[in-house]
Amino acid sequence: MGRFVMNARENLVQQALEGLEVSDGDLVRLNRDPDFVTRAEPARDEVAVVSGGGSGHEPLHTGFVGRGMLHAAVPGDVFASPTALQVRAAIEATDTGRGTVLIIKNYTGDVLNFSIAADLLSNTHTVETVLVDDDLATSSEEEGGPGRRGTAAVVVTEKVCGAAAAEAGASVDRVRDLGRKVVSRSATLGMSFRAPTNPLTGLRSFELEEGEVEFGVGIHGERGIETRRPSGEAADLVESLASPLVEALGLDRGAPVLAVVNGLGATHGLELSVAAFELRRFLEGKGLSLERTLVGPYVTSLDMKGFSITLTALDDELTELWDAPVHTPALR
Amino acid sequence: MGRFVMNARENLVQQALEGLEVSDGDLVRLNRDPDFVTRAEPARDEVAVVSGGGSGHEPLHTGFVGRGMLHAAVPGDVFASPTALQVRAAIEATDTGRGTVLIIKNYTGDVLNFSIAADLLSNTHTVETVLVDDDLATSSEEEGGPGRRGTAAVVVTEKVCGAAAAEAGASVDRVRDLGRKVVSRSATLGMSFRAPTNPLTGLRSFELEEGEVEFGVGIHGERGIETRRPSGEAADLVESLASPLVEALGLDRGAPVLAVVNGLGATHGLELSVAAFELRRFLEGKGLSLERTLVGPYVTSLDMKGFSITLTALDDELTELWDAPVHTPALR
Amino acid sequence: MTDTGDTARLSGPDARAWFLAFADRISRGADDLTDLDRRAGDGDFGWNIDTSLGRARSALQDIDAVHPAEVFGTVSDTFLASGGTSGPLFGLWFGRVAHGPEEPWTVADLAMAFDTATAAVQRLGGAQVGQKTMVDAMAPAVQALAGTARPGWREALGEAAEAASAGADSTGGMVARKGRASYLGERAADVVDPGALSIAWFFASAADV
Amino acid sequence: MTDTGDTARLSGPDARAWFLAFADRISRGADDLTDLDRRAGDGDFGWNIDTSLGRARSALQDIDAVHPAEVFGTVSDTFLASGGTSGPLFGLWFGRVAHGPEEPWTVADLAMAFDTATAAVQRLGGAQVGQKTMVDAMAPAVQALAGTARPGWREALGEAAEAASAGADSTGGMVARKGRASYLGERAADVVDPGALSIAWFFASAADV
Ligand SMILES: Nc1ncnc2c1ncn2[C@@H]1O[C@H](COP(=O)(O)OP(=O)(O)O)[C@@H](O)[C@H]1O
Ligand SMILES: Nc1ncnc2c1ncn2[C@@H]1O[C@H](COP(=O)(O)OP(=O)(O)O)[C@@H](O)[C@H]1O
Ligand SMILES: [Mg+2]
Ligand SMILES: [Mg+2]
Ligand SMILES: [Mg+2]
Ligand SMILES: [Mg+2]
Repeated sequence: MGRFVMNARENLVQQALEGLEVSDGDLVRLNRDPDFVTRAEPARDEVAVVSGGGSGHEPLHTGFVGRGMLHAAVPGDVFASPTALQVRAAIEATDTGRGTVLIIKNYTGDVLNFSIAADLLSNTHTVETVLVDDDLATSSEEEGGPGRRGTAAVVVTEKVCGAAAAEAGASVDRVRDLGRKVVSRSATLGMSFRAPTNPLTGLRSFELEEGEVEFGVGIHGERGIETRRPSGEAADLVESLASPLVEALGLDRGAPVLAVVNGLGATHGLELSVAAFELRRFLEGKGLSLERTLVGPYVTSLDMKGFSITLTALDDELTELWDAPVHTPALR
Repeated sequence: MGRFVMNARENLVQQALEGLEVSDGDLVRLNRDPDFVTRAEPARDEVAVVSGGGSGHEPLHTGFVGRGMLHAAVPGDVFASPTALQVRAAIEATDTGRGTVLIIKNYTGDVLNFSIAADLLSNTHTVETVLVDDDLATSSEEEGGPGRRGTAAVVVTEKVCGAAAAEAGASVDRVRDLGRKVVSRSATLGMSFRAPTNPLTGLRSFELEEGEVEFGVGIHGERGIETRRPSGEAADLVESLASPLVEALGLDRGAPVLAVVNGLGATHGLELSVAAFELRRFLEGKGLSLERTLVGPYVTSLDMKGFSITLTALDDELTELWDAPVHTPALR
Repeated sequence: MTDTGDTARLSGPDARAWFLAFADRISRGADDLTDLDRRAGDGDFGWNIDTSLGRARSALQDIDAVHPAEVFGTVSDTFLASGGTSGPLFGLWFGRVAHGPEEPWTVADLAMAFDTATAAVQRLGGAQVGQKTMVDAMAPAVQALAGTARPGWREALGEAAEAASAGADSTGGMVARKGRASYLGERAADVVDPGALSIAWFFASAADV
Repeated sequence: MTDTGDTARLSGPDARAWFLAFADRISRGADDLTDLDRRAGDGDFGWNIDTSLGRARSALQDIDAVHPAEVFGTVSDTFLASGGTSGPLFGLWFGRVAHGPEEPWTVADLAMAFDTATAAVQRLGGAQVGQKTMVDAMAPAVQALAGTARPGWREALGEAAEAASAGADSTGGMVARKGRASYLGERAADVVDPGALSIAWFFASAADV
């Protein structure tokens, strides 16, 4: 228990939210009961962009509230969806009359609670949704399955939607369509060297032998799709993640690409920089143009050691929105 | 070996530096052979502020190169000082004729190499030094000992000196004096739940039993001053770090304080936020005014799990410089 | 049985009394519901619904309850504030029912409100009749309300309760296609779905007003 | 022994030849130096200095060596580019010596250059004579150069070499107060300091020019 800086388990998220107000009170405000985070200076006349999901992935989503990105973030308990009541209240608090775009990572609980919140407001608010399902490891042909998980592409989606909303006169449909465009042009794969530790029990969610790596992990401490024994060379690790992404996105030579090299929690900055270096080398070898990068721990899974790579096929419109000004606790 | 994203050990730092250029090439430039990092857009007529030290503490120092902070950062190998040749070259590359302030964390190797670089340039360059020795755990009465270690207060020092240098007409003496002022008004204590893993061997630098915490750790994986069995409450952990700091700095009721709640590597954002929340509560209880905060992994020790707290006694001058604009990879 | 006046229109106080009776019924049956969920799910259903209705009970003290919409809205919120699968779905159901008129409700109002609400649950939960969920009790109740010839709300709800009860019973022979029970397939086929059973109890509780 | 002309002034080529001779001496003695450092430190001294001088040897091929300052500066850089304790201190020492005039050096120039250089090493390394470091060889050599009556650089350096050698010998009875050897205290008192010994070899190598 002493291995996590927290007081009683049931206060963890609430106290962390209050801590966010301590560190970033100039940018964000915490609403309590129901809990959600909004901008300290609300937008006056913009489509509201709202996201959220379980906690334990910080800085996602609360760290992305601010000018040029989210208008509100709705945190659930660790790895658990926020309630529909929280989501509904966040929509009500941020809708300026221009409508709301909900960005939802594809997990049953999130989809249920966010959709219910939107549905219950349908007679008074315009609410559109963007479902993020970028995790290639969970692709399956199965009809009616839960579909691919939502992982680090959600950061790109939030950035692009937030930038679009900040453009004068942007409609809720345009913001939604841009979000969906990002999703349709993005894919992610992750791997882990060490599972996260459950803050409640102090136990790891899975164990690996020396030299083993869990390939295709998500962000909730679940096992991936395969346990591998890679060479230990960063070049090989990066290629094993990036190569399926290039194929899945059908990227042709010369295609402009945005890459998110994302630390899953305990991965050091030195490591992520080496991964970024290798990713550029790999993409250049494929004749692809790495136009933009985001390197750091942005979508974490508690203290998991590992990283994910997200590729997004850019075009001029997306590049411009990616470059637009942003001012949030975690991205500026 | 597979537990660290890297290729051959001897390329780790070099490739990570190239990765920094991939992620932040708009802000920083890498000089090779000798290796150091400068701003992508050099300042024209400012006192140059240069720092550096062993790698493995990222984003320190390379992540703090940019407008309003460092003009150059000189990285050594993991936990090893850069060479005097690197430091000398970085000074020569960034001196605009207005002189240079070197910010040195107090470790024998760093002090030696930085001082030698400065000394060898003494007939052509004005070089002043600021020695950062904020770690309260290494206080000792011993004459002629190595003195206190330099830890997270170096970030505050770099920020304040960088801001001072950016002010029109600031002299090298003023920038140096402000750096020394920060140091004289700052103190730090850290604790660890899990030692860092050596990227070369895959081994931890020390082992703790369940429930044990290493109190008074530095940033090189060395043991602290005491192994404790604290309650596991964040409130107690924070108080055990912050209370000696308040005493050492002689902070009186109403004193304005800047706090750095620093993650040492694998500590999660949720945890750091809870620590920030508890720190505010503690300081308020002492009648102290927590005016500014910096919460995040800024001075890491590879993948160590733990955190440190730095307090700096503010005054109007320091507050203004802390608030001045800054644009670097890790602090904006 | 409390006489609350108008027999044709469901008033706010009627609706409140109905929910209080429902909350009592759930309190008595919570362990049985949990047991069903243990056999076909993760064993938290009784606790989930009992907690939400406990919070509803105190929230209902604090409101004027001038019309049913206010009552259903209040109850919806307590369900929406809970996790799990059934909580939000019940919250959606009651919340959609609360879109009914802001005055006492006729049987036609009731029929309309439960119809839209059930449609919303089906749309968002994705469950069809026959997939062993709460929908298997909701859908027959909606049909009963739509088809009833009785002008009094007590009687109409009585017919809905019968239909819902039969629907819940029918889940005792179904293989689940939605929710956690679907992971168990044939192995949990003989277990009655606790969500459906709760809906049957809900309609039956109107008789205690 | 190569005749390089002027016997009063040390030329650039003289200085280069001196360093090449020094590099040879270190190559032959590297294992002995490492052994001393193993007994009183961390056992890398011989390797450290041999590597730096190896790099110096090739760097010296690439320069014109028109005057000694250029030669000392080049050697200094190869030491400054290395880690450990002795590397940067040697780099500082040679680097400060390189501040001498940009023309052939008289004995007075030599005396002045080594004096400032040794002062810099003492200031930055913090070591006094008697603390079992390279300073114990540097300081007597500086004194010998300052006090010599010999106008030829070979002879003057010969006196410096003798003084440095005596200084190095004296470390064999000292308890270290600086550097890694200080952690061992009395236990390494009888070991000669490898840094001091190297300085003695440096001055002695002038005789091989
Ligand atoms: N997709 C669905 N649509 C409608 N009802 C559902 C669906 N999935 C589950 N349910 C209902 O939810 C009930 C289980 O609720 P609960 O125990 O709260 O959920 P959980 O499985 O998350 O613990 C089931 O008895 C069933 O009636
Ligand atoms: N403070 C000091 N001043 C001068 N010389 C020193 C000092 N500390 C150590 N030395 C010299 O450095 C030598 C050891 O060098 P080296 O083995 O490269 O260092 P390290 O101990 O870092 O491995 C010693 O033999 C001694 O002559
Ligand atoms: Mg359940
Ligand atoms: Mg459950
Ligand atoms: Mg040594
Ligand atoms: Mg050594």
